[in-house]
Amino acid sequence: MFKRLSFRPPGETIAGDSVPMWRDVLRRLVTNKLAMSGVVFLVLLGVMAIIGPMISPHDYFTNNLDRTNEPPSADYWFGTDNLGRDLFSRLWMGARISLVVGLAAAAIDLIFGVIYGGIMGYAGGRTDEMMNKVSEILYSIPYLLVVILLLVVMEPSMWTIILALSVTGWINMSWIVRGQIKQLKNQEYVLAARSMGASGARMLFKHLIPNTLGPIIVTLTLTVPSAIFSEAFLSFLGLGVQSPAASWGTMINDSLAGWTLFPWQMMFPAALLCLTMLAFNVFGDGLRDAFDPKLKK
Amino acid sequence: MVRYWGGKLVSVIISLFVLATATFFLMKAIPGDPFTSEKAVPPEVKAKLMAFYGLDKPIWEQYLIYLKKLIHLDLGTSMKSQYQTVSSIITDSFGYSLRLGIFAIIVSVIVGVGLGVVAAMYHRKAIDGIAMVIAVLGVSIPNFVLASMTQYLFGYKLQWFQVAGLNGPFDYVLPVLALAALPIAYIARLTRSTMLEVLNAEYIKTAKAKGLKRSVTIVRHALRNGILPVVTYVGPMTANILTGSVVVERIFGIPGLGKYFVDSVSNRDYTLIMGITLFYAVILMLARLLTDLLYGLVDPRIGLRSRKGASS
Amino acid sequence: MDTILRVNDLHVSFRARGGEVQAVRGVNFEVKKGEAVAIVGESGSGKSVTAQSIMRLLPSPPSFVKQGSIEFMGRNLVDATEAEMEAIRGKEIGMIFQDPMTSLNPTMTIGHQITEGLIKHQGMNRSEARERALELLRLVGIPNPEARFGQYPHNFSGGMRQRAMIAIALSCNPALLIADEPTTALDVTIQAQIMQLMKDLQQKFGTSIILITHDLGVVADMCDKVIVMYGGQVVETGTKWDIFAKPQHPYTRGLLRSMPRLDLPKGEPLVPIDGTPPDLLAPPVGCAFCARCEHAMEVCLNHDPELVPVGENGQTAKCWLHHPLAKEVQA
Amino acid sequence: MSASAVKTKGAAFQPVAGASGEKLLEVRNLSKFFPVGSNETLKAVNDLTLSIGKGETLGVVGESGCGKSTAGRTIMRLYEPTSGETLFNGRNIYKMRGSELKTLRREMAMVFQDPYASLNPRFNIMDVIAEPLDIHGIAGSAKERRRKVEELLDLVGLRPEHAARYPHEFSGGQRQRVGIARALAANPKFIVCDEPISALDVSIQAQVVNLLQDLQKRLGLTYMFIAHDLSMVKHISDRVAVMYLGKMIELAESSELYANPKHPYTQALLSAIPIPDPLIEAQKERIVLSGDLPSPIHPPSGCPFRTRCPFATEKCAKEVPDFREVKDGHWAACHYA
Amino acid sequence: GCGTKNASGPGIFNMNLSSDPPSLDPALAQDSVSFVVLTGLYEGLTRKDAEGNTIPGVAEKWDISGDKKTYTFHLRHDAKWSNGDPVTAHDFEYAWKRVLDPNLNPASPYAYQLYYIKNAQNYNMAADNPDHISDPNQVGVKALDDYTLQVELENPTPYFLSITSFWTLFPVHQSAKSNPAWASKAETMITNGAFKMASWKHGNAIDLVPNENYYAKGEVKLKKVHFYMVNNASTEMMMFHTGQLSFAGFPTGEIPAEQIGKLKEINKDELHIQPTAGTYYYAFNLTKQPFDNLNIRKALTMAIDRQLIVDKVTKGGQVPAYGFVPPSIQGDGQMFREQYPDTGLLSEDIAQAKQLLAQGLKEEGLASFPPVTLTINDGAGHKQVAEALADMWRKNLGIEVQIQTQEWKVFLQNRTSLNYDIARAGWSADYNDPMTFIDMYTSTSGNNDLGFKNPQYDALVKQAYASSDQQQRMQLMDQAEQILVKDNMAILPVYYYSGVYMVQQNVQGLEMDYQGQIDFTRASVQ
Ligand SMILES: Nc1ncnc2c1ncn2[C@@H]1O[C@H](COP(=O)(O)OP(=O)(O)OP(=O)(O)O)[C@@H](O)[C@H]1O
Ligand SMILES: Nc1ncnc2c1ncn2[C@@H]1O[C@H](COP(=O)(O)OP(=O)(O)OP(=O)(O)O)[C@@H](O)[C@H]1O
Ligand SMILES: [Mg+2]
Ligand SMILES: [Mg+2]
Repeated sequence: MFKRLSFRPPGETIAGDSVPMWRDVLRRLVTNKLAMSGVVFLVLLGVMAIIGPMISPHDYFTNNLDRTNEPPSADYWFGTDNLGRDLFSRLWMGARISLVVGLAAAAIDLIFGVIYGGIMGYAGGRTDEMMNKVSEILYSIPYLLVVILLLVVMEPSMWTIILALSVTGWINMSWIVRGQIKQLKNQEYVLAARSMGASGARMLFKHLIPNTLGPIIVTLTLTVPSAIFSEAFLSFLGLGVQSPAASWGTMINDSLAGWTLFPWQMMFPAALLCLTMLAFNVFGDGLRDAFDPKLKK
Repeated sequence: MVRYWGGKLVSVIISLFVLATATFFLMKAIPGDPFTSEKAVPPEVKAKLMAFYGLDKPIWEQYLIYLKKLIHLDLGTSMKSQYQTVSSIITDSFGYSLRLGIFAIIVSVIVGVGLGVVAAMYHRKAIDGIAMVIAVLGVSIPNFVLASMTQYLFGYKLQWFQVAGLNGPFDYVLPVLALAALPIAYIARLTRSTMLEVLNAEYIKTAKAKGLKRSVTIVRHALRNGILPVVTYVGPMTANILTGSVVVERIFGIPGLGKYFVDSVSNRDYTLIMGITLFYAVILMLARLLTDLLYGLVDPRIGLRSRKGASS
Repeated sequence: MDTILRVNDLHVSFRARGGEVQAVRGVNFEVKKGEAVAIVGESGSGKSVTAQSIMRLLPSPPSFVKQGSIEFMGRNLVDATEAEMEAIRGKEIGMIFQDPMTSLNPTMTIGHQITEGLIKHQGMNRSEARERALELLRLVGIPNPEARFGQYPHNFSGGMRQRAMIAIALSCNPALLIADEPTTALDVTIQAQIMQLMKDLQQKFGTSIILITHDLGVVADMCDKVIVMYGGQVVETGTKWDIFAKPQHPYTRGLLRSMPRLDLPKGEPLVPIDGTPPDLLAPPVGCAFCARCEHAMEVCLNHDPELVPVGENGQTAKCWLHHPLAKEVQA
Repeated sequence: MSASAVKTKGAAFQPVAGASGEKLLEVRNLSKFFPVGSNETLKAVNDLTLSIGKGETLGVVGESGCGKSTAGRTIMRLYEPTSGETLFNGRNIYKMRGSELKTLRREMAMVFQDPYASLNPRFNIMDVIAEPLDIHGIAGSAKERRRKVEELLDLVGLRPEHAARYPHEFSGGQRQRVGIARALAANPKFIVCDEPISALDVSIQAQVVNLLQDLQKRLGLTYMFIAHDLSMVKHISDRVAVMYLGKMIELAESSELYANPKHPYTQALLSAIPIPDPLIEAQKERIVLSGDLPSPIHPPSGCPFRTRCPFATEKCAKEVPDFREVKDGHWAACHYA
Repeated sequence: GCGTKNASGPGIFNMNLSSDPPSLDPALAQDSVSFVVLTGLYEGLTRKDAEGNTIPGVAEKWDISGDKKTYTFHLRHDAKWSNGDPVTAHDFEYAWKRVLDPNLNPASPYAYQLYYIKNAQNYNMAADNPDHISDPNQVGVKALDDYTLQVELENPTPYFLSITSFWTLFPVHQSAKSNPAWASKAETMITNGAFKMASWKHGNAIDLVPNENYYAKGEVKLKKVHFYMVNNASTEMMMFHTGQLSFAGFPTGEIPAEQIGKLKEINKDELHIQPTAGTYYYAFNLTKQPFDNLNIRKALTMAIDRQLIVDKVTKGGQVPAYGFVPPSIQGDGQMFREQYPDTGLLSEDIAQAKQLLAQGLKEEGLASFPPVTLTINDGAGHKQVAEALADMWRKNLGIEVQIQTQEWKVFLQNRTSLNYDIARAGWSADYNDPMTFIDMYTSTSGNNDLGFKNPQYDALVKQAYASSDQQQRMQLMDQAEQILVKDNMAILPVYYYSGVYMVQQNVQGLEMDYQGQIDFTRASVQ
């Protein structure tokens, strides 16, 4: 028993499995029940947006003027609107538009905001100052003015709305990326790469942007709902998508005048809109937590 | 100091100039004019109207005239509401938006910070959960839905409040609620997360080690630091509330500036569009400035100078 | 000398995602009046957790005291109420933290931070507290205290902040001062100033001190007794003379050998302690140091040794090597 | 009179050579100023002149903020200097462009202070260590790359299995070894070690220092070893440079410097270090400096140390002391040394 | 309400205007919001009764010359301005010439309502126009003395009398000469109507109180009229339901179509539906394929079910339209539509429509119906009608029509410049005569947004202008309408407008005229 050990007990062990950073993030995300319920909801929503209009016996545009403003029934699952159109299929068509608007805004945010912010942050100095000034001026234009002007000049359609939302939508993203990159630029691993002679592109794309991905993704998950929100808001002002297409916003807006009589016309799109917001928000929160190294372990 | 404010002023002026120019030409690019109507105005009348408002001149000349007036702080008269100057429209109507906005800001800061602090103090307990549910709901319900529903419920069904208008102090309740819902939610979440961080900070331990009460520690030590990100958010929020109350104003029949803004574009009331745009831009800039100042007040580490680079 | 603090078999754990982090696993020691006790040990060995348990400053949840008692002047602090603790903190026990940069509230003036405790514990009014605070600032060697009173921490250099922290900790003449790595974040020349200050003050007021550090040099300079911690446990205690002259635990010995010494001629290679400290989520069944110990024995793998007396001056060590049987085998 | 207005005779100064007599690196009148605020400058490194011989270790010590890292980074050309030059093998590195610069990047490497921040958290260890190989196209194939990385891991005492793991899974000491492996990957001749051990535990520090020394012997490396732990610097260095407020104030063979410090600052610094031996501590006369390090934005006139120097005279306020050879191979910047 | 200042109560009439009146200067006003307020503030030479008949106003009687070109108005001697000044013929002369004044700034957009008066149009023209008459004395309006106003017309205009109650022809106090901005503030407004303005909070509220100098002040029973400016239909409805409003809906507000069905059940005593003199129709762009083809136009016009649209979509008591002139327009002694029903102009027949479509496509050499766009503006309800229409075409003719909503002014610009395929249109009467509709589509009319050019049509209109024989005029206009609708199908009539509004049961004596203009001056609230 009191004999010298003939072997060295395993000393340098490394706890846990080997996991890349993103798997670690994913793992933390998956264990977050709230965030996952958000994800599940969004997936379901996506699926319904695709198949929803097909499983309903009615299409989304045919009027049935004999059966207007009907409450939900076996025939019309979610009731009908003031032209006797099937709310069920309209709802999922609306989901398509709302989701496309949200995702497209996010995509533009991603491409434009990240690149602009990346250049600002990486270049620094005069370039940064000038570009930042430009974005500040853009930011001080009342967003509503831009949107209204654009929608007036161009035909109001989903694409116009997307364009209008992206005129100033990317600025916030660019500031976030800029701030992140400015911070990261002085991180020792970036300096290390420089000391090894890494090119600017390598530093930007291998070191800086991948490490900004967390905040970028989190911002994106918030861009999507805020774009959907803005679209609904524009619909309220009568600047929404074109008939007979409908987004949730236009559906809510159309129902507002009579919602006390036909509450289902407002409830379904409003509830879906709220739930989608909710889902994106909890998902975004979950992602933020998952990315936050401080909450590790 | 003088240098700092001088620089700020110059940059504000440049921004306003760029903005005025951009808006001017954008606005002129949209089809229609203030005098288009369903029943066509006879060409001779229209020509006279255009001449009266100087719209018959080449666009560059119009632009220069506008700039010249602008330098003298003259925003012109409205083309739709005859004999009303743009500045009087703005001052009249902005009063409503401002009062509403200020209440909404106060409410959202107090309620938001309160919810956030409570949630942080009772982290992972039921209260935390409830506060966060409120917060998440706040960012999930479009404000026009919220406004319509509260109007219906409290104004129409229960008749606790007047359906529309801003006459008595009670009339503010519903619109303020609709305006403040989102900021409350946002501030609550922001406060909660920073408070959680701050409550783990070393100086909170120091305060506790002095034997201070938990409540004193939180109010005196944690809150001021935990509120910093809220301060950063208050600037843009102020601007958003003051410039983005269109929907709420419309639903509650409040004669605020937001309503004029939307209408001015559809009326092609050029002078009013320009006036409101510039006014809003100034508000946005003031809001940024306010953030800077507040920040300096709340955080003694931030001198004005060092804020210069750190925008956003 | 009377004992003012006695820590008995203290176990403190944290609930964490992967299970329970057993940060402190049975710590025993006592502090006598006017004595300076050092707790040394490497990062993560449970020094701060022990110190903060005494002050009951650990957030709960996730932390909890699993077992043991902390007797301070006759009271068991483990089950004192929050109100009782508030009366003790700052008044009877003062504390200084490691990082002077983050331990002061950045949005509150230094003066305010010092007077707060005075107003609370000494019942002073504002102006009395101010007078006392100025006196304290002078005492800790801050020049021009009137001007400094209204300044914020960011106007202070690191050394000055740590002085201000000391002023706060000593403001109510506590019986015990806990200093958790008070100089680690400071430069050597500043460290010398602060250590000097603490020594002077200790002599002046007869305060007992618990000094937490991982710098054995600092210990040699100013402490009477040394407690060596490893993996959440006390592995050796003794007077500083004993610990430095004849360390009885392989870890203490390793620590002393792995440090280059200014006073010795250069050229001798350092002897590192290979390996890494144990994972406190799943601490080893046997001796915590076993995996890095050059003298590891079979018994060490599965049986945790007791802290046993090993010398005449009350020196104790927690190692199987002091088992009578082991001596024979080793020899 | 500001400090910079007083011209030192640094330009004429010929630094002593290293032990082997062959200079690898010569730094001449190197300055690096940072603009701060609207129109002020922070003189982080001010007129630094030194040389390092092949296979030598030059220790650089000084208090926090005195410009050690800036000096190291400027010598690595991570910062463009404000003035002065650094000759590597006789060529000025700040004039290098294109492929010449790229070659230089292979020959010089750096080990950083913070083992947590110096490894990209998104790279696995394989990618971290192989980064210099990738940048310089050293490893021809994936297999070759893998082999090289495993070799390097072995060199720093890690196991090949570790290559697939991520930095956050390692302890501080292990990470620092990964950092060293990366620095070694492109076979450099010269390595700047910027406080490679100060973030590590005492018991771990020795592992890393031993590794560095061992590698130096095996690979014939030259080190610039930056630290504020004077005991460790003494242990590892052939010569030691002491910096204060952006300036070099003393430079000597390490045994000479520790036995015979000439500059009052060095003396104070040495006396401030607590020795882990109660006997020595009990007998020691300690020079406790009063006051704090002055701001590098507004350094004192004349001798930068005069505000804290127990022996300061009027002359010290007026004249910047020359950095002069006070003894064979022992240089100091003090009027009274 | 929680004890607010403008609580409803006896004698207080609360109404919603939806927006601030752009101008309360009779010369400059041009929208229904301003008109409502002006009706309370001013009184013209004549007024209208509920049936749309002209009754005396400031003029107690009038003589019309044999050639029907000279009108002499005799003004009452007790008519006074709100400041006590007497209302004289000179005030009318001043006001009308002011409207026509080429130098009035800004110019009066409704000046053409006075073009029936001799030389009025020429005087109104800009000075650089060769036809311009610069002498205001040549304009055919003249105060013979303080209480006699003589008006000479260009043509015998049988409906001129009905125009004298129009807002543009209200008198204006001569103090306007010295203060161009007089009509923008309550303090400077001197008016002659039943009410005067007590306060005007721009964008927020207007308060009217009885004018103590009004000659018929005994007939005015209201103590106060309060106008809200809430631009939201459901808010307006709730305000009505909670008693905050005495009146809601048309013409300044809107009763949401969705709610009408329900209101008919539960608020049948408050709900009123009244036909108004206007037509809702679609304009075909006659200059553009495929709508340059008559058969295609016919097919589209015939393939919709108008009754279904008014019953199920608009729901506001609208009447299916098969012609252009609405039923509430007077003809010769009887309603124009009674004499010349619209049933003969077009009929709905899906089978025939299909046939016509096929034929039309063949004529145009088209294999299938080309993609066309139905352009509407973004106002309320248009979308639903358009969608219903498109759906009917899809079902009945198998053709796809895209609907495009445009912002109002963009829409107008596009329609005027014939940049559309089919566009929504609506027209309401300026005066009570079919001519207000018929002369819109002469080839020189500024409102002709169809590209419709028909010499025969122009000739008929010209003839009707010159004629003083009502029976002949009606015949001519009937012929013209037949050319426009029956022969050419240049427009696609959908329905005749109606006004839907709600009045609290405690309100009596509120009148709405054939145009849908509301007159509250003789109303009372219990
Ligand atoms: N809030 C906490 N939650 C979970 N684990 C904790 C927490 N605080 C401390 N620990 C764990 O407790 C153990 C002991 O930590 P402690 O801070 O006492 O170490 P230390 O000896 O003070 O080290 P150092 O020299 O780095 O200050 C560590 O393993 C640490 O990870
Ligand atoms: N990028 C920079 N911009 C502005 N100032 C800088 C920058 N980098 C360093 N400095 C300043 O230059 C001075 C020297 O810094 P440096 O990091 O070289 O000190 P150091 O001796 O390495 O200190 P430490 O021991 O704390 O690492 C400091 O005052 C620092 O604030
Ligand atoms: Mg600690
Ligand atoms: Mg450094």
